[in-house]
Amino acid sequence: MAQHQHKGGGHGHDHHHHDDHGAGHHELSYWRKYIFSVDHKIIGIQYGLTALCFLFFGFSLMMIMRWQLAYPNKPIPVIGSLFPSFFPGGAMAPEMYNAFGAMHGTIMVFLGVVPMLVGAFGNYVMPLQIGAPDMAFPKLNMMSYWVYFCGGVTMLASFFVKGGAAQSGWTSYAPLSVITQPHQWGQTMWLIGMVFLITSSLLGSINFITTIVQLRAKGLTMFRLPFFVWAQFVTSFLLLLAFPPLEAAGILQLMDRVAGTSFFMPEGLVVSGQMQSYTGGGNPLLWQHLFWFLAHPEVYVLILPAMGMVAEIIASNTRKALWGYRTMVYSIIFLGFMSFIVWAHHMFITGMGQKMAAFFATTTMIISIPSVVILTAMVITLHGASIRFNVPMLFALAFLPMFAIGGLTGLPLGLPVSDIQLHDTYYVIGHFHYVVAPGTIFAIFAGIYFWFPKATGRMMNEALGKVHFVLSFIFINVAFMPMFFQGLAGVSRRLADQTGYAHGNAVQGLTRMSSWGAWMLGLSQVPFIINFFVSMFAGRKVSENPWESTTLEWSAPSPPPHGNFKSTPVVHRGPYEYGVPGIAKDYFPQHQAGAEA
Amino acid sequence: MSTAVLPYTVEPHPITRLYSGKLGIWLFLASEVMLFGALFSSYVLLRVGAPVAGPAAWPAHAETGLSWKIGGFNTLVLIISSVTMVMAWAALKTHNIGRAKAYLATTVFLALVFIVVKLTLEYIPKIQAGHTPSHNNFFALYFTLTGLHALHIIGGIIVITYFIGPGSALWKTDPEYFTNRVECTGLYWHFVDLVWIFLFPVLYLT
Amino acid sequence: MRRCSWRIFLAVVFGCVVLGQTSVLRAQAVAPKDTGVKIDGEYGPFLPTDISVDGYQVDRLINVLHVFMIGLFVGWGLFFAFCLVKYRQRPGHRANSVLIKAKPSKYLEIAVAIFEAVLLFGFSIPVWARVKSEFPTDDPMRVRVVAEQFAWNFHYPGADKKFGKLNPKIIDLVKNPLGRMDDDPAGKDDFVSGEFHVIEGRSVVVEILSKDVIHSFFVPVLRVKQDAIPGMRIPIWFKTKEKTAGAYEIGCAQLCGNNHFSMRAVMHVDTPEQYAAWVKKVTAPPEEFKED
Amino acid sequence: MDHSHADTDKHVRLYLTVFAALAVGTVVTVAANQLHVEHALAIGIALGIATVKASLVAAVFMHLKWERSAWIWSTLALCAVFFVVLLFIPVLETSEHPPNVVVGTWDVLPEAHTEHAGHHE
Ligand code: HEA
Ligand code: HEA
Ligand code: CUA
Ligand SMILES: [Cu+2]
Repeated sequence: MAQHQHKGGGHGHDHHHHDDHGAGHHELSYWRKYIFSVDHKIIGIQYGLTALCFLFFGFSLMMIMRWQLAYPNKPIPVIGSLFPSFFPGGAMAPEMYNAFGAMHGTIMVFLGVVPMLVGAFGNYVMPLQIGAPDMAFPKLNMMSYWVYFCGGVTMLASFFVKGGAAQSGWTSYAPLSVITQPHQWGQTMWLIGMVFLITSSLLGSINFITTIVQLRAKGLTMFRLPFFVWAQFVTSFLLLLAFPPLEAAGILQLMDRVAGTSFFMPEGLVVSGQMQSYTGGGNPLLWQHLFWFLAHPEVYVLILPAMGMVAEIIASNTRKALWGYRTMVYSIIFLGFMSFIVWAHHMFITGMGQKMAAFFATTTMIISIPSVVILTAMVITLHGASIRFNVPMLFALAFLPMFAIGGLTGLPLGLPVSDIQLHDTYYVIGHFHYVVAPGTIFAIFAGIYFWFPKATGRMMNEALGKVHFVLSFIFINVAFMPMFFQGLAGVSRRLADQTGYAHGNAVQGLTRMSSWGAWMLGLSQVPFIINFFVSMFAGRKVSENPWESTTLEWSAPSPPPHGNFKSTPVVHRGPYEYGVPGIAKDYFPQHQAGAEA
Repeated sequence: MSTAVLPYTVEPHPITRLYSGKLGIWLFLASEVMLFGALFSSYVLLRVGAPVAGPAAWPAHAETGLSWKIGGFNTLVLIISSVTMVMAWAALKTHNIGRAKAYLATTVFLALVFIVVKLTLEYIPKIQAGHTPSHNNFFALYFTLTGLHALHIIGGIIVITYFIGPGSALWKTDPEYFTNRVECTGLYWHFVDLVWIFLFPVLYLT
Repeated sequence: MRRCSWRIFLAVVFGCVVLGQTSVLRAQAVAPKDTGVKIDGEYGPFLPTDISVDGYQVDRLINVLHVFMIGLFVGWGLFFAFCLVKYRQRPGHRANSVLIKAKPSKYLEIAVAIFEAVLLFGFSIPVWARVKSEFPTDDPMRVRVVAEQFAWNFHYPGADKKFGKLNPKIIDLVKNPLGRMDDDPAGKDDFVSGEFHVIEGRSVVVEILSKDVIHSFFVPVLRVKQDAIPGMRIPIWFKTKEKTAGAYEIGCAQLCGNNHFSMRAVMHVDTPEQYAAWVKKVTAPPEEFKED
Repeated sequence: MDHSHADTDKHVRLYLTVFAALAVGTVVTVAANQLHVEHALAIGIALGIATVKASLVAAVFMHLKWERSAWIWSTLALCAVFFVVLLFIPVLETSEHPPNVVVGTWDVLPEAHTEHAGHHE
């Protein structure tokens, strides 16, 4: 659809009067329509495709790393000889391992999952679900995508600069991340990239909150919002208020690296026997506090929208209202709030006193309760349902036990005493991968299969989808389950080669199993990639509401035109009115007027 | 049918009583509070935790060589610029675009004075005297905090200049919308002033 | 077609399990590499040997928690599986739109909260208090551990039990890795080694330092882990059980640079005689500052 | 905000009053600083006046005095809470280490660097 954006500028408030929008406009150029578009749907798709590429890239890094873990210092088949400058002798040097590890974490979290959940699904689905014609600030929306894109390019470029990409983990703990200054540019690029990504997220979150507050359709009260919108709403507040401290920290670290300041550098740092020229007086733990002040809320940014998507899909495919919707909403708000006061549970081993440890352990235990409540509500929804096992539902269902494993294993980490043994071991890696990979990644797959027909007007192939699901489900567990045992055995994370340790050597078999799991998981994505691209052009055509769902996005055409709805929607009821007695169809869309009972 | 594609860009939402831009700018300011909050909290930590002696010690006030006169002058400049900013908005409210532009121009002028004073009387002499950011954490913080603040000022200058120049075309087609935009810019500008109100005593006086 | 694909899946699962199992078995036969010392203790996919007097408290908490977690997961999973089977969509079946009142879930949630509170206040907080502040008063050994990229230095105070002063400016990686000052009387009898020796059954207070970046002093068999933060000296303590003499591993648990993976050391738990012999050996003049 | 011209005139007068107050506040801050009172007290006075000044700016120039939107107030409240949480970082980090933790790695502090030594007047 055509549209004009001549009057905008400045602060990104967009405002334009359209006479008879819809027909009779000249077409925009290709560039304005698909590249620098301000339509939330195009931007959502841009985010989605970019994020999928990054997910794929981040995963590829890890598959290469898993070779080094399984067969330390053996030449990497094929890849090793393809990129001799990266892998001298075909094998992976420890600095390359560290660089890949840091970039895997960064890319997966900041360039893959968050842009996918918020940038893609949030952008595409949320305005549709609230019956809005677009985001509140369309130009700002476009800007946040392009700022994200710049951040991504900066991160990728850092692989090719002097000294290679950042090597201090995704956490970039100082002083390690600072003392590499003279011969490593990657860390500086990492910081600059982060500033881009943070800015992008901030712009996005402002837009999301404003849209949800201002642009809800008539009759759509806050407690008639689909759970997914609530999840996006809370997530946006987390991004809005937690990211700036990391931006501050990033600026301070940049100063330490570029201007030689000592924000994170204590006095008398001696590297390889050489006194460093930093004046000192700084505190390495300051970085950790500021980093985790963001990064803990960030992990909830990784999970809340995922929970929201799963909730949507479960409601639609159980043909039932979500059980305890209000409780879930209160829980997610509470979860968001609490996530700001648990950050130091990542720092129990830094030499923390009793009061502080007790405080953060307590808040950590408290924050696990709302998760339990939300998960329980979703499972109870299954009771008395009529469950359709289509592909999105399979992924959504698998999310529940997988997230439960990830969440439950967070508990031993949240108690300082058990964390003594488990901190920085593979147990932590296992814990969070269960929440982010079979958790969030599965939710993303579920979301893709679920909303694909809305975005393209075509269905993805069911059989290929099932193959994708079963294989992914098996191998993701093969990949991550061994990590808990490795962790209990005491194997530290970020080890380029664990076989030097007796305890590491004893569980090397598990490591190999995990690697094979990861590679097979990689193979299992082939049906998905084929399905995704082929269905885009050749999938079965569907009407606007193929899943017979109730929420507003399904009342718009598939794909929705510019402006989204044929007529401005008005909402008459709650989001999940399935199986209402006295109604012939087993669902009662939000926008349909009619008998209330 | 002549409908705005997006409602509430000009007229306030009947329930929230806000036009979208205003909520947006306040959300942005909330994130700015967290940004400067984190830096402020770093300041406290580094100051309280500084060694008692040696090169990394927190310098005594006299040693910093920061002049309260220059700082105080700049404080007044910023406060006045805040007044002119809000007067510009009030002028728009009384439909006097000429007066509004004059006030906006004064604001930009004052902002430029601030930057020029900062650069020529503070940054350059400090650096020439060897008080670079790497000298000690006081100067590191001084340059980081005031530098970031100065970047905000420069951003403000650009936006306000835009509204005096090309941006003011909007006044002819949709005066109320233009007024709203100036109000939002004003909110941002006052916030920048507000940050300085804290930076001044923290850096120049104690 | 459908049945066929399920068979393929099953075959894949089976194959995978076999693959996993065989590789597990094969790897356990491989001997530890290049430590030069045979490491004592048993290692496998669960918690390793525990040789410290208080380690059981950590293990107990981990074990209790896992039993709780597995119980919760299994119970929850059974209900989940039950629902999946019982309420699958089929002809003639329609969802029950009357919301069930699930009181049990509320009780379950409250039970979880109570259990977590018990773990927290009953197990974690008291043990943490003991570990962090009840330093031993039974004449513990005192050792200072100084981490650097990528080695551990163990600084012993010698007979006077006083550590000499350290000065970063006179550090010499070969002759004086810690910058010990010659003119400090307290430091006259100090010695530094790359090996960690403690006496079995005796408590030890370890002060942890770092010269450059953050490392983490990790002794799996002691259930001890403490970050070494530059700019801070952090003391911890432990006590080995009787009859645990042997050689154990020390690792670095915090990413500290390229050779983080190889930043290992050996902890020798000695009998008093062995210890005395070792001290004599390291303090013999020519060997004094030799490392590794 | 929607208000009439008369309202706007009233506002303008208020703006000028506030400006006077801010100017006075600045002068008082500087003057108090010249008194050489005890350090902690001086910081307290300066921050106290700054808070008053900032509140004036927020209330009048930023129109919070007239703001009735619950959304803005809740955003600000949330922001205020987390701002306070942020300020806990230095509190925790400076007061909450277990006993016996010593700050500083070395016994002998490094002296001034040669590269900076000349600049200490
Ligand atoms: C999406 C991401 C995500 C999520 C949701 C969580 C959730 C939780 N995390 Fe996790 N965590 C990470 C991502 C995440 N984490 C990451 C990335 C790291 C490592 C960072 C790094 O160091 O690199 C980490 C590290 C980490 C640590 C630090 C470990 C260490 O370094 O030593 C801790 C410690 O407390 C912790 C705790 C928790 C807790 C208590 C939860 C809780 O919120 C979990 C609550 C959930 C449940 C308790 C499950 C629900 C239960 C059921 C469904 C079954 C019960 C059923 C009934 C009762 C009916 N996490
Ligand atoms: C969101 C976060 C996220 C995600 C999803 C993942 C996913 C995976 N991670 Fe990652 N990981 C981290 C975040 C994440 N990780 C972080 C933060 C660290 C710590 C880094 C550090 O130490 O600093 C880490 C560290 C880490 C380690 C430890 C390294 C070490 O400590 O030395 C390992 C080891 O196996 C690992 C493995 C994997 C694997 C096998 C996956 C797999 O699950 C990947 C699965 C991915 C997919 C299934 C995506 C598939 C996508 C496609 C196929 C796209 C298709 C494309 C189109 C259609 C265009 N990760
Ligand atoms: Cu030292 Cu890792
Ligand atoms: Cu956390």
